[in-house]
Amino acid sequence: MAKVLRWDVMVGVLLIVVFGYGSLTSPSFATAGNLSFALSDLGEIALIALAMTMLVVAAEVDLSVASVLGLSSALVGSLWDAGLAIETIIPIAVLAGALCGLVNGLLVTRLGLPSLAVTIGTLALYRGLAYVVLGDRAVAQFPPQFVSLAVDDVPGTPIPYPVALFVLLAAIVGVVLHATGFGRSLYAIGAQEQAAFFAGIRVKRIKLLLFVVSGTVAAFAGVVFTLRYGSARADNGLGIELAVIAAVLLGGVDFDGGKGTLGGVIAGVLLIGLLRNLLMLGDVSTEIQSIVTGLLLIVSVLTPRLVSLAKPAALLRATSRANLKGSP
Amino acid sequence: MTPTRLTAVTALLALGVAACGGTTKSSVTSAPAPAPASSSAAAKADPNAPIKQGLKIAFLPKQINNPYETIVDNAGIEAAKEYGGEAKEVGPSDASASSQISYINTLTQQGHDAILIAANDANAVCGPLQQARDKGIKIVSYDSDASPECRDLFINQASSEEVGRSQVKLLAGMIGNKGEIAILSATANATNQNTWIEFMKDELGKPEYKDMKLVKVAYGDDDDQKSFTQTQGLLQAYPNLKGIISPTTVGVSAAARYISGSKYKGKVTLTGLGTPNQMRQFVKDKTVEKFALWNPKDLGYLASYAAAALVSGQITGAEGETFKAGKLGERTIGKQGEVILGPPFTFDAANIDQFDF
Amino acid sequence: MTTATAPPEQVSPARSARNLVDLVFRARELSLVIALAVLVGVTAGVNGNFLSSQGVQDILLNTSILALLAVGQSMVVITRNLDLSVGSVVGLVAFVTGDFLASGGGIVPAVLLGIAIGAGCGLLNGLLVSFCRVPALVVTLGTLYVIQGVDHYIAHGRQINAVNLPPGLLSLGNGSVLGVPYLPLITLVIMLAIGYYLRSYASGREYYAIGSSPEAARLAGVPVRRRILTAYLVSGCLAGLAGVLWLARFGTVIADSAHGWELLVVSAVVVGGVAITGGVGSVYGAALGALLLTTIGSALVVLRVNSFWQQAITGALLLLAISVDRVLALRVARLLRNRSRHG
Amino acid sequence: MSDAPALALSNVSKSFGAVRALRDVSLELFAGEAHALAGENGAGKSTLVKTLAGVHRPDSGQVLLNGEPVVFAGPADAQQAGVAVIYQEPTLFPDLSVAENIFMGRQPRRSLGRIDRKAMHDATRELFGRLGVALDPEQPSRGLSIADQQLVEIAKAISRDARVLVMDEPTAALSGNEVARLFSVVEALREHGCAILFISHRLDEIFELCQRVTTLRDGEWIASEPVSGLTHDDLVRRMVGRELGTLYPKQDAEVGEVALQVERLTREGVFTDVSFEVRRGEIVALAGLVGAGRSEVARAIFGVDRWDAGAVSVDGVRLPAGSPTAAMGAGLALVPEDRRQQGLVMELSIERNIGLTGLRDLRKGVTISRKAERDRAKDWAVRLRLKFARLSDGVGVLSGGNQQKVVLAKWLATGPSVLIVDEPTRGIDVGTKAEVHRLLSELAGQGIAVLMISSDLPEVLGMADRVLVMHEGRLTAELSRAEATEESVMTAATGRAA
Repeated sequence: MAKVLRWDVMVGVLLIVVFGYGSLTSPSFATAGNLSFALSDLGEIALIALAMTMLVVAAEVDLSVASVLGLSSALVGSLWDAGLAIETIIPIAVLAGALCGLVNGLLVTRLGLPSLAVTIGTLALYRGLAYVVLGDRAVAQFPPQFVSLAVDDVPGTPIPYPVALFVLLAAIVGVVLHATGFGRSLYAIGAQEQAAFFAGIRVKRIKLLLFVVSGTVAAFAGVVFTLRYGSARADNGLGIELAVIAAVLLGGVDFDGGKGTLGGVIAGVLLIGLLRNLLMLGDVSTEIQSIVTGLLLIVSVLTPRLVSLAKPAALLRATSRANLKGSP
Repeated sequence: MTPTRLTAVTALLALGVAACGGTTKSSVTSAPAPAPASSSAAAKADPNAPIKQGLKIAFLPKQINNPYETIVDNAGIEAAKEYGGEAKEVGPSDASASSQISYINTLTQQGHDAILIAANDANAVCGPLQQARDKGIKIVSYDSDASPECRDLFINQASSEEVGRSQVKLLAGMIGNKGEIAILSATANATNQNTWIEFMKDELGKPEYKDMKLVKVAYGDDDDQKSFTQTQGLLQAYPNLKGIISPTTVGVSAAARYISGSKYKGKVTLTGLGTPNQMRQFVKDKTVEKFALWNPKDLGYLASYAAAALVSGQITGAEGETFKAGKLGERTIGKQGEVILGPPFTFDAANIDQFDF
Repeated sequence: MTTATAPPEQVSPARSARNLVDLVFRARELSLVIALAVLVGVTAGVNGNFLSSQGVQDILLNTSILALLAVGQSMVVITRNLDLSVGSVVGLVAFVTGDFLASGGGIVPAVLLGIAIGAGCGLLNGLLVSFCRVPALVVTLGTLYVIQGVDHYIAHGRQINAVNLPPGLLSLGNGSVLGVPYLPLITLVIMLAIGYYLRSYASGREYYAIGSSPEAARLAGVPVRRRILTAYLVSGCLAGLAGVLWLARFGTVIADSAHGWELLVVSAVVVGGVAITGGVGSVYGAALGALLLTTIGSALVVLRVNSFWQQAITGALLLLAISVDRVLALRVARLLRNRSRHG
Repeated sequence: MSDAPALALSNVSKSFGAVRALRDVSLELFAGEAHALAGENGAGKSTLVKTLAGVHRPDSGQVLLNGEPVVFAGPADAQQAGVAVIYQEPTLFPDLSVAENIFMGRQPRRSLGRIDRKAMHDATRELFGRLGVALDPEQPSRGLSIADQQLVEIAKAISRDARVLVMDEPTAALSGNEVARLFSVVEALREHGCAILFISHRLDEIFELCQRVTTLRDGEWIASEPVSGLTHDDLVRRMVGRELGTLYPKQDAEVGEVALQVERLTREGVFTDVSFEVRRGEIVALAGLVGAGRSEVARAIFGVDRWDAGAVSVDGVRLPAGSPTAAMGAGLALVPEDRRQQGLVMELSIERNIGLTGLRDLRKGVTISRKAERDRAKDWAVRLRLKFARLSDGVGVLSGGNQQKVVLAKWLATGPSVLIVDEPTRGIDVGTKAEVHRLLSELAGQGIAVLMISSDLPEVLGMADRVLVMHEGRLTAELSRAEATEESVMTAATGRAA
């Protein structure tokens, strides 16, 4: 595809358009307070999207992230209720997330199961475990100094701490993905797993690691989520895996793997978040927001395909790839 | 390899925090409670202040597709027209605290005079509500309360104690104070439900109910289909069940529907809180003899007026203050900023056709 | 192979290889039946009420809508695709037909309206997947959002009450003929028809061919796009019908009927032995999977197990099902390989 | 029978991206005639077959059916017109039964259009009887050996009662008996007025079965003529376009120590008890039929597959089973059989593909040094005379030969002591082929041990110092350069002697 037509660039442009439109039409949109709200609302989705980007680039997917987030939140709640110190609870919750990721990864790499099926299963399993751990209870009253870490802005800026953490992690993931050998391996695995394996890349080990990272990040996001809302519940983050995947795909990462940039994903996350914020400020109803999200998702996969289908030579490749996809 | 590092950074972060010493629940709760309700309460109430014109208020229900909430909110919006204000209803399509919070933030940004909220989670919504109050926005909770320290008023549909106790009395009267009973609730962390259930249990502790035994509290999550299957399960698991109390509009209608089509009809007594329109069919086909509810329209109406009174400075939310709520007349603020709509009303075959909501 | 020189001796290993494979795949559905029997046996042992006519009727009624959706979904999954939008189609149809009936519409037009809406949604999914070649997961996720949004937009906090619906419809949902409720009968008839079609008709076999090897199907002249489109259309129609039945069964509906059911349906299909990678499985298995999942749900309540376990068990079952399938497939492949080499 | 050919191509051209697969090719297939299509790997035979089958549509030129121009919109159209095709790689549905594979879309029907399974199984048995195959019609095709799969494909094509039967290397995996039976069936079909297009690398078969032969070279039509007037050498000259000698510039190199030692290597059901060694400076060829287990041995040595028993050492160091990373570390390199799936990441650029084997070496601190990556690619591109526009171009735009050079560059850049090449010249043009051969010869001269797997018999004979032959998973012969002839290799490969 020609450079000008790169989808991630288009998403970036779209983001600027939305931002510009918002600033002009809604007086409360481009205020520090509102943007700070909008950003921290995106916090967990953005964090998980970082790990998800690496997975999807490597042609895998993790649908269980929201459930891991819920499980982590439930663990935080029940352990806190049981009188453990929050400093002990957080590492336990994060470790549990890593374990969840490990289970996903082992099922995918050892048994060679499709990650889609595996993580649909663990999506139900982990959410179920979250309910088993905490039931329908809601645990609150977390220590204020920790809650403020999840809520307050970095002193002197309108940037909430979780957002600052995201920026830091995004920088790390950006370097990993785009400038290291590990990142190169991910693209090679995603585009042509066999060729990557034949080139001596430890495909299984890398995939396993990615799932562990995904689980860990999701659990960490669960801790942030719990503290930010000051409420630990088993149903926390229900369904946000869809928002994460929508953002990643909207950002131009190909669901078949091997393509996409982190910049695109960040633009995708922001676009979804700001658009939602703008629609809410404009009193556009929830129903329309849902329709807009769905359409964005469809358009984000449809447009690149249509562009490539317009070229006959690429058609052939797309066809054979589409057919290869999903073979066991 | 850097993702390993990423994991390490995360772990370090967590461990680093761990090194600072333990913060446990007991150390937090034993510490002095956070500052009580904010400064606005210190302001002086002026009962004679006129209601301000052009007030902007917003209703934030648990979720927008809950018909009960829609009735309440629409009545509130109507009420706002009466006193020359402008009201709207916004909200999430799922009953989760986190999506409600996005809306609180948005409403804060839009600069409303008051936000009326039916909280999905009393604690989770607290932080954002505080931030709204810091900007001078009045917070009125209705239907389901938020933590008292982060709202100005709570419009309670009925005294929780009265709801709880009256439900037990209603059922006991129909089953002759005898037999196994169960409760079909909404979600287990719905504040209002749990308060009622506590009072029900307390009431059942009285000697006259010694032959009644509460065997199970089931949760239908305010999901029609789940409530339906939970009812099935209850009746199978407890074959000697004599009565069910379902203090939620979704639960009671689902349970009634199951019982009306099953062999349990006429054997198991069902009561609870439901709207006449939902229950009319089951009262007529004798599945349900009696059930109770307040008028949801009055609830929205009262909440709307209370918000207007707060914003106009007629009241501050302190106990004992009074305000005029249009056609509902004068109301007094009770303990912890609660305003009670009134006792629940009992519907039966004789009176149900007089109501349409 | 030296087949030509000694045909008689060659037959037996080939036969036994087939028997082995047969056994494994039969065992798959058999194991579901056994699991179901054990579950029902234990539960009924603890509480006899579980097997009372009312108890059995309840389970059948509860299963029928899920099984109907699973039958449609398995057609899509057999072609190596996925339809996540079924849950929101049920929601949309249940509300719209409810609205239609409440405002005086007839039952037959309402059923047709429901199926037509479902068909429209299926057509949209099918066109996007088969002609635009976009990944099924993403597209149907997108249409899930869109259809749900449309549903909520139409409903907007309203509720359809049983009292406003024609009694004929409600008796369809709860009535029975000779003690067997209508709903499971409808599902059974549709399941048998689709199962028979997939097994006994040339075009039915092509769905399996596409899922087994899309490239080979194309070379064999199978109309791949048309079949995939049809699979989505059938799934959509059945989701539409399920929406009407939902209305008939529950009477009272708001916008979010069957919210989140897409994963339950996929679980039922996969637990029922339809390979998520396509080409393998039957609609009977899928319906059995739905029956098993529903029965587990009911049994947990009756056994007085904390119902929070239900979701975890569903997930664990799904993982177990795909893992066992995979391990068996690897074993069988290895055995066949050895036989063909040393045969 | 009319005079018009049953099926014909007239001035057909077809390109894929930058690669021109067919240029102005014409071909006429007459009823009752077996027509051979000869040409080297990459000459365009498979593209021609797919054009006849309706898979590809020609960019220019026409397909003629009974003299009338037709446009096949897809394979279904071609089948409708009576064209049956056996593709080079079997295209079966692994989950469906053998009988269903054969009759997909044309199952015998009962009343109401239902499939008559019994009739279908009987018909399958009857077909297998004609072919002398003993397979169970109800067995799923998953797990069939390559030969059995090929037999099912043949049964499928024959069952169509086609007017035109196209067979793209149907005999590559078959034993002598099976080939003989196939030929008698084909002969019968031909006598019934079927037109047959036959492709094989075994020239003997062409002379045995066919009446006319069309030769392609580099996608261009060279000649169509009766077989009777031709000799082997004539045909080879037409295919290759020059004297054979220059294609195989093998020079003698000094043979040194053992670099690769394979001892009693076994992978259950795939190959058994394979032992051999390759010395520095030596080119050892591993020959045999498709499916004999050659590539599988290479894959196991390199660690892509696990082995169940035996040992592999490189320069005296034993390798762990199943670790390509360890194999690379020990100095092994594998240029795999399937370039598009295994050799290259088609969506990545030339430089990234070449850099893929050296992600550790190219590090500067934590990140990859783009300069080092580019230098490595540039260096090898020049050394291998790669033809490219920019190193940042995707490898997809290169021709097959140049793609193969990228694969070679990627592996040579790791400085291997043992180089395994699997079908190194499959599907590349003659010029590049000679270059690859020269390169292999040079590498051996530099003391690298080369293990070459090839189905191209002249290549095996022209390049190898020693030839190992496999049959059904076992080594059946080890032949010195002097002993190796087309005859001796084929004998060992088909197990006729064994």
